[in-house]
Amino acid sequence: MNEIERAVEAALFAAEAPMSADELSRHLGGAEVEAALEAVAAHYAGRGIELVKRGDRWHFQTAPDLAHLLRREREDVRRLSRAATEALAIIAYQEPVSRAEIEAIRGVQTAKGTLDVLMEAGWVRVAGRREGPGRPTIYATTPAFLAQFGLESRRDLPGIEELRAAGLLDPVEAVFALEAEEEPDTERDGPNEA
Amino acid sequence: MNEIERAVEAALFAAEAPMSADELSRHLGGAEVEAALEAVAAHYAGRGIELVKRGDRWHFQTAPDLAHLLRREREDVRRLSRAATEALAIIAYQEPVSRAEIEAIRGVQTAKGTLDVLMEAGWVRVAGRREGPGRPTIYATTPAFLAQFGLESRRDLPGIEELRAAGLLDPVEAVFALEAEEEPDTERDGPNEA
Amino acid sequence: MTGQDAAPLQLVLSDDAAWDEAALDVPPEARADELDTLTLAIDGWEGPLHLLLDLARRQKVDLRKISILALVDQYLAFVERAGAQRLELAADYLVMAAWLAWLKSLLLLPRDPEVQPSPEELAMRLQLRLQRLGAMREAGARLMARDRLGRDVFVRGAPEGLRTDRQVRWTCDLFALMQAYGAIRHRSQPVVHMVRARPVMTLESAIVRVEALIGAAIDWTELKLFLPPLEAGADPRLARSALASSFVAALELAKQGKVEIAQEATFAPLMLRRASA
Repeated sequence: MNEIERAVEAALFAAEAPMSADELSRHLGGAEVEAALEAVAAHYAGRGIELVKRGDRWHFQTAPDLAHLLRREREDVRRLSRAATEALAIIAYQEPVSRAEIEAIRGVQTAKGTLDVLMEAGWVRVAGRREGPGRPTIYATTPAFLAQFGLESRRDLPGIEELRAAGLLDPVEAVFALEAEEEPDTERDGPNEA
Repeated sequence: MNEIERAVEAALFAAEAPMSADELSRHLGGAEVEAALEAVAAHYAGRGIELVKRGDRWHFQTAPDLAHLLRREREDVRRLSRAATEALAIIAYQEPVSRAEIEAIRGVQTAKGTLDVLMEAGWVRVAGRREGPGRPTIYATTPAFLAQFGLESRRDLPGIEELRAAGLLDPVEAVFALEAEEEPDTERDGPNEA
Repeated sequence: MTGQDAAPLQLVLSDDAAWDEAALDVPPEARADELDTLTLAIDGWEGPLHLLLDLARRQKVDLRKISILALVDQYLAFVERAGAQRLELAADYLVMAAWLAWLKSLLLLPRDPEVQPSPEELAMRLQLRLQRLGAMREAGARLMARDRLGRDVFVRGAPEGLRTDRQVRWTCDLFALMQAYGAIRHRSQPVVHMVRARPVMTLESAIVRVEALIGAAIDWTELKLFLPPLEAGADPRLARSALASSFVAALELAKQGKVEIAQEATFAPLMLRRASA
């Protein structure tokens, strides 16, 4: 590798934009750079980087087959938040629903980001707009949702009775019923009579 | 040139900041990169650009002997005041040191801005506090310091071994403790006070 | 004293930037050679220790072999001349001058074993301080003279950049989904208060009943007898309700002047009869 080649290599490496042979030559005090450019380009052929000519300007770039290295994807596994899980449950049981309906059922405001997360996860999709005032966007589940939860179809979602049997419905009432059995009548009636 | 070497070359070429072998390996999907780094570094020896290790991070840079060709009109490098240069040298050669220790060596108070300049440049960082009276903040150099001055590690600091052998890098505290023990206040204050 | 004493005194109050230009990349020794005239660069010296170091360098010997006495003389001469030029010296220069004068006297006078540490040791320590500062100044200059990134060596001008795209993979299981739905169902269930129908005698019906019955009774009659008869198996609470309502009905009728009420003692039976008027 001769001195002009070294200079060409270094100058193009440090350059902030592609350079033509003329510019390069001026930068290197008028040296004859054409041969050096060809030599350096030949040297890099097949390496991880290459010297290429675009139009009449030269620059270094990553070898095209390694371009995927420049962007690497990293996967973070994260558990769905409670709000997002609730929204997903509502969509799953009552689809298609609008955001306002989800909020009405949940009894709390649902952040825009919550639905975004569900769509990013690939479990919920926009299913058009509901005809009616404001034509709100409505949401439904996707095949990926069924796959994630091991369901053949939405009909496989446990019904209300099954949820009740599993103790997942109205857990607070269940506790009350238990107490009612044990308590004498008079005391229990007290607060109930209005 | 094998595929890992190609990948290492491409990734370090494209990187916007120096990378450690670990970072590089993570980016390349866990590949074993140490041998490839050495091979690539060896390949570039004597070329117009070189692969260098600064601290535990690697980066490509132009060969130092081409500086005269590449030096630009606008200088990126900040000129340090003499006070800042001395403070930087003291921190680099004797890290970690407190401000009081820097002042003890220089015999003058260190203006607030002096250390700020070094930290703003990214060459010096706060390295915690020293256990002991007053728990003073202590300072040390950064990886960017090594990169800026072309040092593979602090062991490469010019003359550091000779200075250490001559006892000139002994902890200032020890010297002070000695003086404090042996000298009455008035005598000691003379040269120390700024 | 050295020959430099004879040199014309020139005062330069240089600014910091000018100092940088002169000092940074040039080893201090080289600079000392150039200085034939004593230049007082107060700003450059920063403090007495820097001035002492500069004076020491003029001796052109290894800092370890420096003559402390000569150094003291040079320093004192400097302070003296600065005073003669009515130059305001910072207090620490004068403190150092006093200390050096004292040190000089110790070094010259017959040894007093009482003085600890010995003057030689004090001189050695001053020397060590000068060596340390000198070493750090040189180290700084050598650092600055290295091949510096962005000045002598350059990184890639336009790196493509490495990007790590974070992709979040969300997880959730069926149980969590069911649990969530159960929680919503529970939360959103409308709250209903059931009021159980209870056998009661209303105030209105009690008034009608008492008023009808009182017409027939001229004598005092106990309130209890106005109550409707209790059927077998009837809720005992109906009787309590009838009693309460009938009592209030009696009060109401008394207010209207239709009945009179009497009670002989506390908790004695309440007696009613038609008002005489």
